[in-house]
Amino acid sequence: MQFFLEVLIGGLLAGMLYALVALGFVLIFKASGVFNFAQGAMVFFAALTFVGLTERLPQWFGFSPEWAGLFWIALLLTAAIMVLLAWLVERFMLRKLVNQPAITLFMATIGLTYLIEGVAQGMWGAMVRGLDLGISDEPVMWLLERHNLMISKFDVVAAAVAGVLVAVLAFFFQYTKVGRALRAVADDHQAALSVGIPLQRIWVIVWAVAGFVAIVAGLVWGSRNGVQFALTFTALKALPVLILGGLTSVPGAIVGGLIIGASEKLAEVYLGPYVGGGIDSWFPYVLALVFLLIRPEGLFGEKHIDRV
Amino acid sequence: MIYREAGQFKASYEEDQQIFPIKQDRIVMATLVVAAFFVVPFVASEYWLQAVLTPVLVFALAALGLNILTGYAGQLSLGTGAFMAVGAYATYNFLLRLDGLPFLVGLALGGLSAAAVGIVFGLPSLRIKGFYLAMATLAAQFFIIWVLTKFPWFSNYSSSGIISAQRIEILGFAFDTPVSKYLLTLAIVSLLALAAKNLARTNTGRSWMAVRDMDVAAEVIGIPLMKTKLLAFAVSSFYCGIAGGLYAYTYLGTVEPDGFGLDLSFKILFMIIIGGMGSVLGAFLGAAFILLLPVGINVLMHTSVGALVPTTLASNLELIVFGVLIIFFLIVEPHGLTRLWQIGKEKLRLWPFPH
Amino acid sequence: MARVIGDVILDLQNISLSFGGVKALTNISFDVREGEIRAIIGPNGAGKSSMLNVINGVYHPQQGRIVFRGQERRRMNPHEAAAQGIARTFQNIALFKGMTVLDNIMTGRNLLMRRNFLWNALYWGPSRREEIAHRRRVEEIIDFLEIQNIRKTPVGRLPYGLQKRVELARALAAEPSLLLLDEPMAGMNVEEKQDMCRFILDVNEQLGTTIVLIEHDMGVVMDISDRVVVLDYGRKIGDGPPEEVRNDPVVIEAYLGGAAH
Amino acid sequence: MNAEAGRAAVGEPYLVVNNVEVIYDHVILVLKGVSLEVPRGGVVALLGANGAGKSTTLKAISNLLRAERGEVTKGSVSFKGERVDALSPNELVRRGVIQVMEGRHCFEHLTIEENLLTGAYTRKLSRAQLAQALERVYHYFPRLKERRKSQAGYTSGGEQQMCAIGRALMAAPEMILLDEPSMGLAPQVVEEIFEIVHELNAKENVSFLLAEQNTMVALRYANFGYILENGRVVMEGEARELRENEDVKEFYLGLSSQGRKSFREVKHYRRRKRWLS
Amino acid sequence: AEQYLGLPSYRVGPYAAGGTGVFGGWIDYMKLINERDGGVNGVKLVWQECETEYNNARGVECYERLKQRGGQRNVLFAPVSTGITFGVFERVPQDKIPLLSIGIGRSDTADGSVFPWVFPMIATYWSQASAIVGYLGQREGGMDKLKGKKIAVLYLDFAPGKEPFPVLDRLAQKWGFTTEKIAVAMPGNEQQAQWLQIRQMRPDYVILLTYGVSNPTALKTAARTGFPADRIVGWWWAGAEEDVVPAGDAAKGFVAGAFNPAGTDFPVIQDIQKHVYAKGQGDMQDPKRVGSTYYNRGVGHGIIYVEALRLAQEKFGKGQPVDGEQMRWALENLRLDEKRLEAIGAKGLMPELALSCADHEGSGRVRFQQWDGEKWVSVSDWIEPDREVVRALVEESAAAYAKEKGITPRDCSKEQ
Ligand SMILES: Nc1ncnc2c1ncn2[C@@H]1O[C@H](COP(=O)(O)OP(=O)(O)OP(=O)(O)O)[C@@H](O)[C@H]1O
Ligand SMILES: Nc1ncnc2c1ncn2[C@@H]1O[C@H](COP(=O)(O)OP(=O)(O)OP(=O)(O)O)[C@@H](O)[C@H]1O
Ligand SMILES: [Mg+2]
Ligand SMILES: [Mg+2]
Repeated sequence: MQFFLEVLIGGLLAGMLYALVALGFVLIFKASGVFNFAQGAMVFFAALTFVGLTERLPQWFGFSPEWAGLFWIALLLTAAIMVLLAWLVERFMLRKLVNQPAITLFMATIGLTYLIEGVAQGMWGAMVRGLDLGISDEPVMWLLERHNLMISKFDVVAAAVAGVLVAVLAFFFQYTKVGRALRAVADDHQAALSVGIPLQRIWVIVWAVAGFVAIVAGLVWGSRNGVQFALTFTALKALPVLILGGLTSVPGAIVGGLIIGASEKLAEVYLGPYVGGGIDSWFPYVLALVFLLIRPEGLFGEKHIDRV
Repeated sequence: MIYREAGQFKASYEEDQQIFPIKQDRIVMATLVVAAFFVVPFVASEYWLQAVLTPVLVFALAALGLNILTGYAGQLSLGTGAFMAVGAYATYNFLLRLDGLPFLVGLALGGLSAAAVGIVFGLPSLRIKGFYLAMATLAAQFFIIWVLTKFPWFSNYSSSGIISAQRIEILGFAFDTPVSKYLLTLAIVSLLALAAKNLARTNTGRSWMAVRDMDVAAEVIGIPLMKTKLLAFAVSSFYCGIAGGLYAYTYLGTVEPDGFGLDLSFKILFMIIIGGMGSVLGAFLGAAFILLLPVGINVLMHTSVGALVPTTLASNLELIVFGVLIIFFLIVEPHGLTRLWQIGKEKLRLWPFPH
Repeated sequence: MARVIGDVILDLQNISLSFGGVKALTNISFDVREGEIRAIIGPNGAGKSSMLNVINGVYHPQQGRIVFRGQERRRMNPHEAAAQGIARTFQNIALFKGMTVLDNIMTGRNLLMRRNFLWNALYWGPSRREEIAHRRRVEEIIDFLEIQNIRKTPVGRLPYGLQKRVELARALAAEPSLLLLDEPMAGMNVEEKQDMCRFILDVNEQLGTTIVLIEHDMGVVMDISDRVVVLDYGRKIGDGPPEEVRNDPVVIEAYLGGAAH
Repeated sequence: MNAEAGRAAVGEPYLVVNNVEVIYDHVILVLKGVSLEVPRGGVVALLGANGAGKSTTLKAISNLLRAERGEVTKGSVSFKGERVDALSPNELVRRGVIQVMEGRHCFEHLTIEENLLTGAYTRKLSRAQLAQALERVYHYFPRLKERRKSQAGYTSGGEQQMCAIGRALMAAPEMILLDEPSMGLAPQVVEEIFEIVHELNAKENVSFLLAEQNTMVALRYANFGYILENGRVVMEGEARELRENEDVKEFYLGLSSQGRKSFREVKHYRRRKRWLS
Repeated sequence: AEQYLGLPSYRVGPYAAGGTGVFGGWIDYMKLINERDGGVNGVKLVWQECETEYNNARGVECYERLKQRGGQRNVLFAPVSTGITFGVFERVPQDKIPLLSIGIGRSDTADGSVFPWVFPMIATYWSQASAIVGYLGQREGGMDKLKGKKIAVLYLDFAPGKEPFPVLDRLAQKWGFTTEKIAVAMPGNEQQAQWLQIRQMRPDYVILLTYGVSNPTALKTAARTGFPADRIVGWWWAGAEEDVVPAGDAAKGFVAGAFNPAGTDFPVIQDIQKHVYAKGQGDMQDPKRVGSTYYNRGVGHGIIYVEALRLAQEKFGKGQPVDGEQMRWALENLRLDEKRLEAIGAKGLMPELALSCADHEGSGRVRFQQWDGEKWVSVSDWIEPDREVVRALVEESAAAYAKEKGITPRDCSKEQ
């Protein structure tokens, strides 16, 4: 029972981390109907830029790498770079692809993925780096002692951050003017233009917000597994979360994350041994598929409107 | 003035229903085919045959398969790699386990196995649409690769899941030189491309496209959705399966399940988007583009540009240039190279008088 | 040619349909006779389109019976309905955007084509013959509707009015016995409406096709329909020959306003 | 209806379209040099058969063409004396020009009310003002009020049309480009819409450019009209004159010398006569 | 004269850290030879790179492209990727290009009588697995102490990850320990479930057969679930700085195999610093990585390549470029003893090598090093694999392959 709980809670917490990445996808999809394949690359780019800056800034400006302000300066600069990226993406890609079929935009974001990956590694090198956020990655002591439960402190903190982010964004989408405009854009680019929604500014905003989410995800995942190319793979973990929760739902990302995280771990532990293990490569997808059969637009996704 | 259709009248619907109703197109196509069969084998180097032309053909076939499903029938799929894997491994096992089975029969059986698997994974498409369906096909992608890795029976108990293709022999003739493998591939791919074109221009293809464009309306005019979608999955997977077989037998020789991973599926998806969705020609153009572009950039980077910048940077520049070119082409023409080609022709038709 | 109005071929009895809280149709009954042009009119959101959707099975009513050619059913699949000879056009054009006009119309003949995909892959013998025979029929429709010059144009590029005409062509290609038209003349000018009326009348007179027509242009409705049903807020408020309906105060109040004359 | 007043203000350029040429997809030439003018406070009708290029003209003005891979290759558009052809559509809306697109284009996943609210995107309104603006639209279209909480995708065709028009009104524009406003609307509502046009025009001096197939009504409310054929303006004039023109009468109004013909009686559909081509 | 070599490198993508390190080291060594010695007996070394992205199909294209450059033919193909090795190993005999797969590829290709053109040098996956068990035996104070021990094997679920299994199974039988294999799905960036299972299992040791990101993830997750790092022993694809640095403190005490240790103390590395980097011609984007595990592995590749060239020139004509067949002969007859290694300045950088017709591995020795939080510290001498078990397996498997493909093995006794 204690083992089961451990797996379950560990899974739920990991699920929150998946949700963090999924969130980036949701934002952009909801706001422009673009399935942003580059989200994984953005996570990688953000994390790499951040660590790259913490390495170089002291060298460039000759202050101690121990200085506490370094973290914040690097974070700020990274955020600025993500805004710049968003601006560039809008200026040179999205703007020219207004009103194109979803699949074309999807493909363009794949091109973008290559671009970002090349730029990231070209700028900062292929070296794998560690990242220490100063949150210890150890079991929470009293849980271990009292209940013999191993729950990582780091995961708890990260999950809390993800939760807050989601709450804020969900509110933003549902209740603000810009949020409404974003949803309008996702429905019909041309009509959005016609009522005077400044598509271009809106896109910069969402991509920038998605960039911030990527920074958070990048820092969390980077300090878990190291800052390296494999961060782009976190996107693979986010996909089933995304479809299970619904492509357009911010809270869906969280619920999807929790379900996928927990059931993936439980399946690996209780089912894996019978079939040779390693099933977490496909289990989340199959699970999501089963959910989709019942609800074709995910748990909280917007229903596809199909009227004649 | 070269590209004019004026003066070409069609006396019957039969003529109008030809694959290439315009004479110039027919001539170009015929020249291409003849050249591919009778000129290329004599002039192309081994490198071109083995490392460029054969894979382009194989990938074009896979892209054609995906194009049937995604381009024509509108069902977005990311499981192409897995269906190719089914084709490759099934062909291998049929040839291995049924003694004396002719190669082509083995290949066809491989394709049929892929078709069967395709139908199973196509079932969800009756309910699930768009990107959601794409994600669902990812389940197929990961599951199939996992099965092939996990159960050693499929790779005849080789220690790591790799299989190495048997020698190809058809009617006593061994296909073991690059030229013969190229010709074999070319023959199979041409036939299947012709069949695809035929499907596309007849009732079958129209039903697919109708379902793609608006499935409610399609149903209302009497197109059975289930049958049409599943047929698309089956035919598409068949093509991918055959492509997988050729990938293993005429191109690589040895393959492992991981080689059929998500990367491959994506690559093939790029091909049809860049080449042009819902177009047979597009599959070929896309395959050539996606395979040759990185090679071209690579050569460039490691020769001329490579002399100027550090090698690691050159490799990264390669990625950057590739990404930029993809975006560039999409902006120039979101409907792919085929459309670009058509617009070119239309301009040519008007030339030299713009309107 | 003298038109013959025959027996009831479609009988709708006590149809009720609602979506969540919205009652789109409430207890509606009417019938359609063989060979007639039956119009449905009513204010926006009255439930006219929903009525057509019920008839050909896109919507399944919660209550009521549909009797078509003597067969009774609660619900139908759109596909079954098509197989029984019901074809239709849509209010929001539902053409296949990626296909040419010709291909769009050819899809209408899907139910009449027999060759399977293996034959088609060969495009040889029976498949080729079939394809060409059907092409011939479709060309007749194209001639009839005067859309020869846009045959090979992708429908997405056509102006609205022509798209409506192509949609009619596609429905006609199925050689239906019952044709449902949802605002076929929206977005046309008078001249084009005249053409469209002519087409509809010809189909009706020469092929004997029964037509159910939704239209907001009272001129058209009054001139060409045999009987008119009036819906309002999902209820039937009138039913009868055009002149009768036109002078019905309830109808004038709910729908026609000043435009009755 | 004071057509004369509309004409009188011509001295001051308001919306001027000058010799505009439009090409779609790099090859399809659709507008072959269209020029027209809308005076301040004018109601101008744009008439023409299917495919004549009415919608294209409107989209060329509102800069929505680019989203359809169309391009203005020649000519200019200016509004209040300033060139506006390079402006983004939202900038144009800010300056007071808004288009109601053909085919409704509601945001289907948004509710009717949310759709209307997006129309006010460019305006900085307080909560109360916003509510007031909404109320005005609901006053014009009571049907919308009933359906305010429904997702637009699930409303009927006519309701969507009202929503699209209402949405544009929310922007409080100075100039509205209306593309087939009457399409799919019940006769009563059509009358109402044109009454709204008239009212806005008279009370708030809003100008209109109407592409409308319902020529009868359009010419009744407009003060000036252009007739477009095959991408060219083939005729222009005071609405009154156009109404009296024999050709217009026959082809656009369906009136012959004997008055209105029954649709049943028009037999010859092969008698298209054109001014040009 | 020039000696051309085709280099199928991977400098982008998930394994770029490894690719830039290995190929950087290799290229730097060749630059060193050119700069310091003026080439090999006056023959300048030239090379052409081709980016494989660690992708099989692209690797095969590179193979074909690199085969020839102008009139020069490639003499050695070393993709440093198991997948690409699989992709080309049936092509090399026809093209007469030796395939070098140091520490990767198919283990049974060590049987040179069946695979004359393939050289899985220094140590195959099988030798390595055996060495790991040997190391554990040493730690326990004797192989017989392994009896009754429980060992968890955490492997990345891809082809190489499973390659060591047959050897582990046989050794388990031989020494009486038990293994429990636990798969991690690619790419292995989430391993909570696996480590909770391990915690539940309470094994004595964990053998880590993971690669890339799954290494730091494993170590981190181990720490998080309270499994001590010093009882985790990794293979050499878990033994680079890149594998432990991201794990931070969690990696302290972790032991991993190596056929080439890290460090800048070796004279050859210092020569590279002096002759190449001092002149600003180094290949590494980040010169700090010179002397890292991957880098030294690349230098090792370079040494083997250059030494084989020397040997070939000695036999077939000094001062001339060699061809693939000559290269093959040289590789097969390569001997690198302590003395020679010392002369090169690479003593301790790699084990002694002695290849033969039958043995294309030439060594099989592996040593173990421990991460102290800053650097790798050697904790064992070179450990010999269990020849009895490994060699038997190699011959069995090679024979099966020969039978399937209808190959008649060379008779090595005649070639001596
Ligand atoms: N996106 C497009 N791509 C290519 N051609 C187009 C496109 N949109 C319109 N056209 C062409 O431009 C011409 C004018 O179309 P437009 O929609 O402006 O006509 P319209 O006068 O508004 O007609 P309707 O009354 O039917 O709405 C038509 O011939 C049409 O085929
Ligand atoms: N699928 C649906 N879901 C929810 N409500 C619906 C649906 N279909 C129709 N309705 C509602 O039912 C009512 C009737 O709609 P319908 O489309 O039948 O109207 P209509 O008579 O065709 O109107 P119009 O003349 O404007 O086209 C409308 O209020 C509409 O919002
Ligand atoms: Mg309707
Ligand atoms: Mg129009």
